Amino acid sequence: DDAETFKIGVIGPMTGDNAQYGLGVYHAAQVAAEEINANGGFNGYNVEILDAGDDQADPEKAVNAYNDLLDKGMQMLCGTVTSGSCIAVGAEAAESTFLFTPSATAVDSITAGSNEFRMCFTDPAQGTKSAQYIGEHGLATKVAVLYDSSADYNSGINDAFVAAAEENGLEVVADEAYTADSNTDFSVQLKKIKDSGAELLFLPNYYADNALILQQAHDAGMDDIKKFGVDGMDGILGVENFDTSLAEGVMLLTPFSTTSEDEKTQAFVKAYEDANKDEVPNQFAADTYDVLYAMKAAADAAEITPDMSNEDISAAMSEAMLSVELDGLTGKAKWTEDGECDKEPKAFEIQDGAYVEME
Amino acid sequence: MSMLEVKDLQVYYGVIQALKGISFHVEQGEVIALIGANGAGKTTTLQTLTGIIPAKAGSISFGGKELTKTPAHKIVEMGMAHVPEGRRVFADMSVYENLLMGAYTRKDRNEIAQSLEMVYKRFPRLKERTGQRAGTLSGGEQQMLAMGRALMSKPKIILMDEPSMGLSPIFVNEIFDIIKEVSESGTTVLLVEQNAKKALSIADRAYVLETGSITLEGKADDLLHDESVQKAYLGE
Amino acid sequence: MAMLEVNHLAIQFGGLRAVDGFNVSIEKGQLYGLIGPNGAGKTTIFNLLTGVYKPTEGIIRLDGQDITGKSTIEINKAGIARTFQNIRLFKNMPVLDNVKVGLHNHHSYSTLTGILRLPKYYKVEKEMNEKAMEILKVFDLDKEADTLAGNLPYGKQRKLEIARALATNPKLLLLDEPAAGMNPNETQELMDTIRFVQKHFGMTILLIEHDMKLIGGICEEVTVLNFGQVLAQGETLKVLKDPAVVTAYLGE
Amino acid sequence: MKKTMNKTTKNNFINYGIVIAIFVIVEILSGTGNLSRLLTGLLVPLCVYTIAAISLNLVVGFSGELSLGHAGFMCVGAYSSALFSHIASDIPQVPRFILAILIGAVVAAVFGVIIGIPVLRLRGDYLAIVTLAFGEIIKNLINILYVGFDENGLHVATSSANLKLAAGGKQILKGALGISGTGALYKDVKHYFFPIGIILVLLTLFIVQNLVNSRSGRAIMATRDNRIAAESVGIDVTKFKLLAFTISAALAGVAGVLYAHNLSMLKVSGFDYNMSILILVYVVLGGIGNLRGSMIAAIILYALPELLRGFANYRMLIYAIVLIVMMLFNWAPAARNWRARVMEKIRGTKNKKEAA
Amino acid sequence: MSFLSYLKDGISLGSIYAIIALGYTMVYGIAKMLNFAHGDVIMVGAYVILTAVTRGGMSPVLAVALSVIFCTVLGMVIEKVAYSPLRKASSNLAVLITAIGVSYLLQNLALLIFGADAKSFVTVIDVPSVSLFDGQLVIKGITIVTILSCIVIMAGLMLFVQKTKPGRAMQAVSEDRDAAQLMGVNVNATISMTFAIGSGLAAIAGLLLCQTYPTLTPYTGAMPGIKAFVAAVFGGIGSIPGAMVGGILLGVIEIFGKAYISSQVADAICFAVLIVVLLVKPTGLFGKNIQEKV
Ligand SMILES: Nc1ncnc2c1ncn2[C@@H]1O[C@H](COP(=O)(O)OP(=O)(O)OP(=O)(O)O)[C@@H](O)[C@H]1O
Ligand SMILES: Nc1ncnc2c1ncn2[C@@H]1O[C@H](COP(=O)(O)OP(=O)(O)OP(=O)(O)O)[C@@H](O)[C@H]1O
Ligand SMILES: [Mg+2]
Ligand SMILES: [Mg+2]
Repeated sequence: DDAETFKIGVIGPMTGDNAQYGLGVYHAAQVAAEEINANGGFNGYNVEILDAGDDQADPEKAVNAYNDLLDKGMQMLCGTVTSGSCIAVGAEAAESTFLFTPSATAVDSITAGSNEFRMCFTDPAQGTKSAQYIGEHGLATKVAVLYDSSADYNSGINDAFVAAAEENGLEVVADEAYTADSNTDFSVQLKKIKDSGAELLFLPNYYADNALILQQAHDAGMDDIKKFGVDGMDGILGVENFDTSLAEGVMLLTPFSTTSEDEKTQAFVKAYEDANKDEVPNQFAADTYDVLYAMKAAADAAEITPDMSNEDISAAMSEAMLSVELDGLTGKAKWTEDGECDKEPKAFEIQDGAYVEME
Repeated sequence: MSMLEVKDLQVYYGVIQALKGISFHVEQGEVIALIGANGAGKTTTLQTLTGIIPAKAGSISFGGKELTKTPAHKIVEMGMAHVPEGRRVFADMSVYENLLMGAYTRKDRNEIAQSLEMVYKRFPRLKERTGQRAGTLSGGEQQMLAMGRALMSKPKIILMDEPSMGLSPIFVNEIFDIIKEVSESGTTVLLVEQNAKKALSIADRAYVLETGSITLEGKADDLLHDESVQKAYLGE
Repeated sequence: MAMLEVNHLAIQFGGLRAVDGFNVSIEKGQLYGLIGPNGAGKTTIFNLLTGVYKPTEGIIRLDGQDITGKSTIEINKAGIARTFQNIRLFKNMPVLDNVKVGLHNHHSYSTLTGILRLPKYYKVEKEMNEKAMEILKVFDLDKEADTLAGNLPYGKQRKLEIARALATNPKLLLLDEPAAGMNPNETQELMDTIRFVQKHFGMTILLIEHDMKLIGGICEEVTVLNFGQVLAQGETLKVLKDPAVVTAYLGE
Repeated sequence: MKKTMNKTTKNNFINYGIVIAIFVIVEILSGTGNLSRLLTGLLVPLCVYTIAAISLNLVVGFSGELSLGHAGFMCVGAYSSALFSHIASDIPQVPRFILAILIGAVVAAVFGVIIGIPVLRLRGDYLAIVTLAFGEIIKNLINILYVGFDENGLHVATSSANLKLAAGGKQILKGALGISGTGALYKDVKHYFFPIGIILVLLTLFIVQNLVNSRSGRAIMATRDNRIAAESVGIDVTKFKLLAFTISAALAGVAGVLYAHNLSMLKVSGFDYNMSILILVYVVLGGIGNLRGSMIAAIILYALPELLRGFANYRMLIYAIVLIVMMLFNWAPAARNWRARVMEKIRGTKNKKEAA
Repeated sequence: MSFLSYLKDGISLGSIYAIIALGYTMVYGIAKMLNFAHGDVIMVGAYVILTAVTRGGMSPVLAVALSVIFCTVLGMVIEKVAYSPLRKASSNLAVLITAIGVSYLLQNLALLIFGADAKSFVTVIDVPSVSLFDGQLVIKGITIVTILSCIVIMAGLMLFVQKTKPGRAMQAVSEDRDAAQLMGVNVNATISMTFAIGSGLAAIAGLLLCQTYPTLTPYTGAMPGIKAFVAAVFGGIGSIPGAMVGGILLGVIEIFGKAYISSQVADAICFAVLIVVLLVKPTGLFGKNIQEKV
């Protein structure tokens, strides 16, 4: 019944090049919602995940999806998945509909209103933190980057990483790019990187591209160069038929790993796999799961009810968010006034086909 | 039984009726002339016979077989060749290749070679230009090629759409001689011509087509001397 | 001074000398015939005269002006218009508009005037319509003004080509086999029309034709071409009796 | 003859009428609260794509050249105007927006000329591939462009690090991250984007229809139908192809301006060959050279996937099937004949009734 | 040495474009249509192999054969249902748009069936690498296989088109369908056969593409399809050797652009070279520059 349930929308790429990320979010939202409903819902009311709002990672379609979801009674938004879309939708949702993105990393994604929150790290934060980590742990001094310059996520992290390199004692000896239109052949970039004498290769890309890069780096005889990824690297072990030995020794800063011993994680991974034909959840899914629980915490605290208007829900939730403390799959998190999530990334290294947490 | 028997043939272009139920027949070995003014439907008639345009109603029987339901390429195999209006040579192929295409439905290499010799003998200009791209031939040369190409299939009946168009006077005479020769060698001819006088003088019988209907038919000789025909089509 | 003066015109296609040392001189207001066997090079001469091909050798003068090697557009502006052996109409445009395209360079207003529909637009368009209809009437095409050119029967398409060429207000009109595909009656009509155009517009006309009735009927002089070279030249009736012309071209 | 004049003029006015009628209906629906959020949100994009489709039709339908780079011109118009809006943020909103439109149109037109001069020498599919290439080049180059400004003026660089903005400087264009917040610069104007869009559609129709029915338009169509014949009557083929190409580019630029200002996020990756193809689909489905068809097809095909959102995962599949079926229905000779016959019948029975 | 190494990389990438372009140009040359769905048939072919090997446990050879058959039939069905009704449409853009519809259809079907997640491709062809100059230049086995396949296919297609009767029928159909019909050519069958061959080649291209770059999503074929289209035009569309040369050159230019100019603008460089070449030679490298007879 309409008055008895909260309706939550998910917006992200469900078709098109980036569909795997959007679908990860959508499926995780469903898994989380089911669990939450079994455990008292939001402030005692069930939540319902509306049909996925497909935006094909295009801001224009994202706004359309947003409007459509509002027509379908959406009261809160879990999304959008990608940054560009989130900026566009964020402008529409500002001070009207509560927006909580699991994965839009660009800084501007949630700056339009005080009712917009984020679960993941920002691009600059990831880039800067990666540089810090590499510098502090003395992993390398000569570093190279290979990133997708046509995508906001990748180039945003790259920009921040390069900017923070020097103060962390790193020298960027090669800053190589590729684009979505030529993302199969990396031989030239890898050769240049190899010739540059880099000791570490920073890969701020999503795992689908990284899987190919790792393969070609191996073919090019670059096994001795360390590889370092960010949260987008997570999921690489779940790529069907992927030869995980290629990822051996790859390090990544990410808040989540499917192989973590943690009970909550294991339960989530199992629930997700059961619901989705054994597909392994990626970090988008984990962030989404946490988003739903953070929303639950805020909803419980704000004591919102489904008959409230979007504006009222939004205002109450936004205020309650500031006091939420979540111990989620992706770590312990708190939120600042500007909607940013305050949590620590964990560093993992892939050993024997599994994530091992590092110092 | 007639070699070719057309009954009540109707053809449309969209909603425009181009043939309004025409009937005619062609006997084995005859030369039949089909004459009529611009836009009367002569080309349409020939194109419907060889299956380029579908018939809306009516029947075409050729050697006892119904053509309106036969796919176009089968019709050629059955022994009907067509020299189309506007020549339609394969512009990018050489003269030689064009002629070979004419023999597409035939298998025996020796016989094909013989036919080629025969065509070259009838059209020495083609032999001279055997390697030239057909698209660069002059208008008249292309007309010869179109005719030669149709003969290469060794047809039982050959449909010719204005074969004398664009030919020099000396060659017009020659082409009618060739048509006579073709006919004498046993091939039936259905001839569409603006040069009605010449056409009627070599034809056995003729039909006059006017805006999609046959208005007159008879022995070619009679038509040649028919006053209305003379006035309308012979310019006398 | 002659309207058209051609000296030593030649063109080579690979090994073939399609036109070789062609000379002709046509007076203003003359109706001149160009005949010759198939592949003799008649159409090629038209292509050379109109700048479609660039001559390998030779000079072309129109009304005293040297137009050798100029582009088709410039040559049309200088005063030569033509029709094509294989008809080239603007098939998807109405008959009237085909003629109005011919009027393009003589009744002019700017693109902006057209878009903004300034008064000049209406004035010039009205002139163009009147002029175009006048020309169409000459060819008895005025009733078909709204028909798409591509839907006309063959014979009328040929006439429309002439009308369009005439609309460019040329000094010299080139007609490539205007009577092809017409029956004797239609040809007779066409002859009258051509003669009318010559008289009424004071037009100089050079035409290619294989129909000797037409050539003999309306051309004052002819040139016979054979293998790219001039075989005979002069008064029509005389030339047509020339034994060389009879054996090479006319027959019997 | 009088009749033809009246017929085209009547047709043109029907087109204006349709646009105005749509506007009025939409206003009534939204005024009475009968317009869903989704549809409301679609209004401005629909104007954008209608303008794009009409302008592309000028090239594809009337000039007869296949262009696969139309999105490139929209992109140029969008970025140039968005940059302007950010830089000139102290000009009052209304004149600023008018200027933005003009700038988008002019910059796109300049690109149209630059690209058109070499490209229009090519024919057919070669021209198509080169326009596609230009669209992709524009996309690739803007993707690495960083623009910002501070008290020292405008800074342009190919990486964020090289931009070297002084403290307090504002970064406007951030490479792949694009330009955000353009819409927010027009708080007062934003609500009127739909009526503005409608006015721009009318303007586009006005320009294209009047052009097509003028001396230059006839020259453009003549070069399409037969290049050699057009030259033979003294038409400068290159000039008129370029004219059509440039006007089309300028109008695409206008569409881009509207696009850029309506969304709060401008990303170059949206302006790829897929978008160009999408617009081409509108033009072809609506009937090549048929402006009304372009408008209607743009509206139907743009709205279709959005309205199919209820089908969740199957919507793009359904969209694909509908597209194929509509193409067959609209273009297959068999289907056309069938439709003509049905129309004839309907008319026939009507006439009979009237007679009776 | 790095020049040689880049050249090798370029040829390796280019040979993939070439093998796709061969199928593209074949269909274009005969059916006179840009088959925008060609890239997606490649994707389908790759999924068939992957599924047959991983799910069906088939041997690689059998899987490839299955994929070729599947794509051949698919190509013929697409042609019959979506393209042939438009054969006599008044504009050839109509069928282009339908092809785009088919492309969307195949992509979204694959998305529904196989999911969006990228899958790593299995090794089907295992040929050892060749090492030159004391191991300074290593040429991968799959590259050699691809180039050899390219050459074989190119030669085979040329022989087929020029020397066989169906080949001549194809040429005739490509020039003038009605006239070809008057010669007794079965136009429908000929075009259908063209699509069969083109799509069969797409299956092989899918195999080689996914062997060289072992990742597969429903959109894997789209971009290589476009690039191959560019390559085919580059070489002179409709020309079989042109497709091969155009493909390899495109690969080499792309790699050299990345290597010697900038990897950020490699796409722009690639397209810019294409434009320059076409401006100098408006019908592509091998395209016949036929002047229309007036
Ligand atoms: N493709 C077409 N679409 C519409 N109408 C057509 C088409 N082809 C021919 N017509 C019309 O059909 C009628 C008959 O045309 P057809 O070509 O058969 O005439 P014809 O007797 O061969 O004339 P001609 O002597 O000029 O060659 C004409 O009115 C013509 O305008
Ligand atoms: N572009 C070209 N390339 C090669 N040869 C050509 C070209 N154009 C014409 N020719 C050749 O030049 C010769 C003259 O051709 P042209 O078209 O001028 O003949 P024509 O006198 O008009 O003949 P017809 O009366 O048959 O039309 C022909 O042999 C033709 O094959
Ligand atoms: Mg005819
Ligand atoms: Mg000629």
